[in-house]
Amino acid sequence: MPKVKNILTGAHFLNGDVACAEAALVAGCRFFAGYPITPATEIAETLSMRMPELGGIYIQMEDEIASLAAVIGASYSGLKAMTATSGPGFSLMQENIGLAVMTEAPCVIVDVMRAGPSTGQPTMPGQQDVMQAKWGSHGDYGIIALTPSSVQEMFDLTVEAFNLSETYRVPALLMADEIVGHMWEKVVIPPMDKVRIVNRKKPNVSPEEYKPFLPDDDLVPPMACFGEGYHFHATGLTHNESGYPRTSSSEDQTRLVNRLCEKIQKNADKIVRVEEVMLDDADVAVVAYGIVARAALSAIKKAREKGIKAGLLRLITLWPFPEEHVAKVAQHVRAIAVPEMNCGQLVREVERAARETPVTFLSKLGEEPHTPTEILDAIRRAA
Amino acid sequence: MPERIRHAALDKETIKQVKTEIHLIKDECKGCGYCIEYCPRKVLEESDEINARGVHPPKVVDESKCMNCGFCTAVCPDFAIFVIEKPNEKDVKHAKS
Amino acid sequence: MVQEMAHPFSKYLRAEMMPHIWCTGCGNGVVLNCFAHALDELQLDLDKLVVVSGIGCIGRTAGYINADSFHTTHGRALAFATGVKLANPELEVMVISGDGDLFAIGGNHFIHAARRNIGIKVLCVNNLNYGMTGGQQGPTTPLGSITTTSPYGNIEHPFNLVHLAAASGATYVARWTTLHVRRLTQSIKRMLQKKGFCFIEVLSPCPEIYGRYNKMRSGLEMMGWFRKASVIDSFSDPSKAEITPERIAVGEFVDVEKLSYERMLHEKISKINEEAMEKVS
Amino acid sequence: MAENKEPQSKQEEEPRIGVYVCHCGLNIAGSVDCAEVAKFAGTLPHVVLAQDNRYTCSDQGQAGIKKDIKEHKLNRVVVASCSPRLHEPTFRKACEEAGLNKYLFEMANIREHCSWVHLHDREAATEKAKDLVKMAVAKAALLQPAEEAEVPITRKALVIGGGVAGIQAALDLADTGYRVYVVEKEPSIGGMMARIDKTFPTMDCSICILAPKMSDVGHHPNIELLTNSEVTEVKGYIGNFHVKVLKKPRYVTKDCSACGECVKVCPIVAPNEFDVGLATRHGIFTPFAQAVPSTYIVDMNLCLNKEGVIVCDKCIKACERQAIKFEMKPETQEIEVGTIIVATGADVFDPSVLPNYGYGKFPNVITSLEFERLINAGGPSGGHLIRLSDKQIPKRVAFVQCVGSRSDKAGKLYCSNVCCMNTIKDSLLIKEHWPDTEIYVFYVDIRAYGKGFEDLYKRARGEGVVFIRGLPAEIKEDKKTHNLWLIGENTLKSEVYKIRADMAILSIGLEARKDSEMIQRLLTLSRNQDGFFLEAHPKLRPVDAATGGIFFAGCAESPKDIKDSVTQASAAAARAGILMAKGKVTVEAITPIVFPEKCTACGLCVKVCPYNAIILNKEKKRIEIIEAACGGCGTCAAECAFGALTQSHFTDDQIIGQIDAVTEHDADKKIVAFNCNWCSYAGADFAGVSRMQYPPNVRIIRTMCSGRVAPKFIERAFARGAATVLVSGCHIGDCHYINANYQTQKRVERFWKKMEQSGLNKERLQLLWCSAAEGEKFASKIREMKSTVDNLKPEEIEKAKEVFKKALEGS
Repeated sequence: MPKVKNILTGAHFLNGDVACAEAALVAGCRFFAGYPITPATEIAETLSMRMPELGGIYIQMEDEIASLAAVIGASYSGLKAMTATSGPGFSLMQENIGLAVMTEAPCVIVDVMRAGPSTGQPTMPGQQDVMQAKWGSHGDYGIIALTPSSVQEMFDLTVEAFNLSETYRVPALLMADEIVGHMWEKVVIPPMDKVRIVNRKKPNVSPEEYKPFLPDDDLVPPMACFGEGYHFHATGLTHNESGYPRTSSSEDQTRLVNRLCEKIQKNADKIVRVEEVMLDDADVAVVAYGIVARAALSAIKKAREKGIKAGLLRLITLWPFPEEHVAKVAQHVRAIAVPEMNCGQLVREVERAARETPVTFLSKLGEEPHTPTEILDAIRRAA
Repeated sequence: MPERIRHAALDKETIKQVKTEIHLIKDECKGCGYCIEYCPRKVLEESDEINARGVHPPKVVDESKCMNCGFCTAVCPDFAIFVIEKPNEKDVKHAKS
Repeated sequence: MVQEMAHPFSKYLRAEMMPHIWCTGCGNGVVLNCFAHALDELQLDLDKLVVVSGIGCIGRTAGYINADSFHTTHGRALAFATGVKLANPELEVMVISGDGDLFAIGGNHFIHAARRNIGIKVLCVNNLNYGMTGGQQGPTTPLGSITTTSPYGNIEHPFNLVHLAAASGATYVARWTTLHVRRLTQSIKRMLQKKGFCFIEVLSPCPEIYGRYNKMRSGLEMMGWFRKASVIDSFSDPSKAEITPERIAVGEFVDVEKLSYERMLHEKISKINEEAMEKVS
Repeated sequence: MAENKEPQSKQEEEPRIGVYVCHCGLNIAGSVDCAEVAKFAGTLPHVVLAQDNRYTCSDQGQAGIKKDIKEHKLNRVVVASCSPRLHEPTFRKACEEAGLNKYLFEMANIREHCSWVHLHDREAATEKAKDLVKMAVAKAALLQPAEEAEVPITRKALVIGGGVAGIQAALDLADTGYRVYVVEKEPSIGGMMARIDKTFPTMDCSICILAPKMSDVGHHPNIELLTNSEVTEVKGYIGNFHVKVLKKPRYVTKDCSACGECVKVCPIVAPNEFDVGLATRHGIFTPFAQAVPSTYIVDMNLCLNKEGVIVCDKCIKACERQAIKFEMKPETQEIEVGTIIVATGADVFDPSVLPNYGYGKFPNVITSLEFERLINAGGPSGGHLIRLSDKQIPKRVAFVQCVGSRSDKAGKLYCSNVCCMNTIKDSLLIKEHWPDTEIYVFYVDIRAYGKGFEDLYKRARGEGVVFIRGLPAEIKEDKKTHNLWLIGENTLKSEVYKIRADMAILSIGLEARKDSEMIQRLLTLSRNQDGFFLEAHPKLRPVDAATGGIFFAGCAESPKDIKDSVTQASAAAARAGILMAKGKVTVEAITPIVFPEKCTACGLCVKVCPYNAIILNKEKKRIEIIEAACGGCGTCAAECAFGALTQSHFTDDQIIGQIDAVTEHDADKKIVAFNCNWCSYAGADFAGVSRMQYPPNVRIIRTMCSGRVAPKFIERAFARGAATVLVSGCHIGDCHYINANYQTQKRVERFWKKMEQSGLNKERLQLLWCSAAEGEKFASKIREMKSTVDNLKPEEIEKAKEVFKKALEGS
């Protein structure tokens, strides 16, 4: 097993994609499969250079479908694995996101969001994939999606994504946007021993007794890997706890699909993370995420200067959606403003959670994210 | 060689003849008929009985004709037939005593 | 006739998954049998074997073999297997899938896996149509064949799989039919002893679906066609090995040695890793 | 490349012909009045000298001719004697020595074609002889001198058959330094000798002396051994044979180490042919321990694996070197050789056709060949002579001689040559192992003619072997004991004997191989009525075939013992060596002559040429001949409608000259026959050699190939009132000129149509395919045509004259 001394630590001036790549290495990722796409390409480029230095594997596949398939394969071979892409590639990955969900393969998918639909504006930012992140693949399932607002977070949340993915045997998505991806900032990387790293649960029963999809109380089954002598089967078909296809039993279908959703829902409190800024006395709350949250932050400060009690609920976890947090805020604010770089996606979840509390939406498409002034105006109108 | 053969071989009796045991797992048979068709010695034929799957499994017509080539074992899609070579009588006696 | 004895190959199968789902006369069972036979003759370490399959009738094979196995999404077996093999080169990764899975939806993955010469062993069971979905025209359906989606006769030229594999860079390419069980078994053994990307096409009867639409209503009839038309033409030019009703060229077409992708990759990795370690210390 | 032979300027000088009528002792003189014929010859145009002598071919005879050429300034010579196939070379040589171009010599065949076939009608025979001489003289007057082209000889030889004869011939040639291909039908070379226990008279162990020679063949750098193979096609001519050999698959590659592991697992058991079925072998096997090559072979008739489907792979698994390859296919190898040695051997007689000896019914009646395997230490009984009924060693053994030999009823007329000595040897072998065995030999005559043979015979008598003259009429069996009773007449004591024996050994004869006919057709050879190949001359060319470049060795030519086979093999090798050492052979100057002014470049000749030796030069609008490629059949000349082509030494004028000579008198009683040199002329010769009698009406004109016979010749014959015409050639497929006789067939059929249309009786033109061995066929055709002649009405003759009168114009 190659030694990992040459992990990056200390303070560095990095761009978001590079930070993400370095974080993956810190988190123990030793397999990357991807396909070049703006604005995520630097992640691949960085890992193509860094992976071998740590004894890890970088492979450029023929497309994004193959990339995720390979990642799942590597994961089943026992490695922490990831891929990185942007909207068009993310769309192609939906098929195998479903497979990863169904076969409960830990893996991390980074989507550095650009402007869509279709090829759209490859070099322009966007937040248009956040719903696809949850609903993109067919069927019902729970999934984890995190979204960074800074290069530092790009680093931290990448590590976090691996930990969650390993914990819950589910694909963890890092929904960054082009600006965060390409932005250069100072990143402080703690020494290895200070970084919390989680590895998947291994079975503690004999191969004879082992049932690959028999969950523990946390609803997550321990995971054996290929070559360990367990002779287990995994399939994209609905299967029983032994992993064997059950294509016509509604009982198995119900049990399996419910568990796939519940292992995320029931553990939501352990998964969800948000940042609350000046919300205690706020009359108006801004709910934002990603790069937009940073404009929102200066907006609420400006609002306070103008005497409007505004606060910010910054979503770090997109999925499972931080329902309670939004509801709690909604209870004691008069209005909620939701700026997104799309035509209104997460705002629907906010509205649902906010119940009676009115929610205004600020759309912004194209090169520039919302300016603080634009958000301030929204706060003013809401107040 | 051109000349016709008129006398039986002297070692006819002594030469070792293959003896086999044909095992049929009748209920596994789906009745494709491959074992019957491709048996080079025509040892098998379709039986009249109907198995758990509602097909006629093969039956052994003449085990003595079997050469233990094992093709039926190899070609059966359902792992429903296999052949093993019988230990010749001497060994059997030896085992008893 | 005795019955109690267990079938000599039962240890290679998952008892709880038997009987398999395949129709009477379907060749998939024959291929499974040959594969078990090959494993038996090689005494391969089943702990190190991973069987990956895609979608389709033969896709179920992964579930029947008593080793680690994975049943991927349609067409992706090779991409998945690529991850498996690179992440753990010690594993013997076997992809057993159908013509539609590997060459229609999965065609791109096939040519690239072959091009990289990654040490995956592909056994393609070609039944000339999409069996599981009820017999639609596919990438290997012969010209003029009737299928549920070519009711007036197929006008698409089929792939010549051995030519495609050879051209894409496979280090071992063979074609047999389910009638050639002995040669197929030997071929599988050969494939399992090689290092790079290997490909075997097995022409397999689909009497219930393809056969029914094309005047070969029983497995025996389809096997009869194989018997009539098969010509063993080993190491002949694979480009001339098209499958026609009159002639099915079978045999080994390619058997060459090339450094496998995983070998080159891991040699590079350990070299770079070493250098990186020195830099640090 | 295309140096075209322009017609030589006609010799200015007047022809001065000398005619010599040979008595050939009484062979000719016996039924032909040679003096009369000579006298008649003297009256013929251009003849300046005519005489008869006893043996023209003798030295004095030849000396005489040479002398006359000088003294009488002869510029043409005609000898009326035997077949040109026999002595033309002799006389041509004589002419050359006298400074006369050999193409100015002509022969009249008054022996094979006249005296011998009309033994009892001196007058008619003499008349016919006169005609034949007249024809020869007519042709001679028109003969032109010619130079022969030289053809290179490929310095490689083909030996067909890998018995001791083939082995010896191959080794001799290979040691001389020539490349040799040995083609053997069986999986191993060795032939009959490999199966025999001891050889007479020296009692050596047969395989012990043969095996080293076998492996020499296997290892010789100059020998390519093709076993399990057959010759399927032979094209070309002396020095330049193109041969196709079918290599049947062994299903085992050269990687075989002969370890025998495959045999242990093969479930198939079958009688071993090598031991005449007295021992078994497996489906994969090697015929015998010393086999060369040692590579094993799969018997596909018995193997469970059929039609490319391997059902049983036991041998494949057992073979460490992975030498067993069921996908092996038959291959055809093409080889170029200059000479061919036919050493195909013989079959043994099958005595089961003789019910009175009970072979096949009675277990204790065996053949001498089965005896060889039984007495052989390596054989099925480990060298113990045992009764097949009870595996006991017999106390009384009987040998029955001439089984299948020297009898018209039971087998063959000829003596098989080896059986007597073989039996004597066998009897001694028995005495050697079991001295007090009683041995009886029933014989017709004991033929112990060879070196050391008589001593061996004496020894046998000395050892107490009882020789009884008179073959048993029948052998009876005691059903219980399976003992035998031999009943017959002792012709010395003229008393009936009834002798009990525990075992009877039938001393079976040798006969021509059943597949000889195939070889005969491939190489255009001749066979005698016993089916053995016919040598070019029984005395002077005993190992040559009539076809140039082909030689015989061993029993293919006649039954022989090992010594004679080896001797003949070395002789054949030497003969082939002479040709190859020379490196070239002159081909007869019988290639086409072109008259460019007449050529319309229609290209018909190009189409019919079997050798593609004619090229159409489109620019020059004329044809060009490639002499070296030309086989000399003359079918191009026959095809040309414009007289732009003729064949030298067989020119239109010469042949017409012969026709006119025949038809000068009593044309209405005559059969004008055109016979090809190789089959039908030889067939007529053979009729003569066999003294088959037929009507004297026929006059044979020799062409090289029936393809030379142009329609205008037939027209000319009829126009001059000939009663009937016979066109005769090799059998279709046997043509010495690949397929020229297809043209013959086409032309004759067209001619028949013409006759029908003009209301002529097409019976008057006959087409006969007749091989060199079918003398009787030729004779009976002549008898048949005779009756046509007899029933012909004068007006029919007239009508034909009228129809074809145009044919008389010109020349």
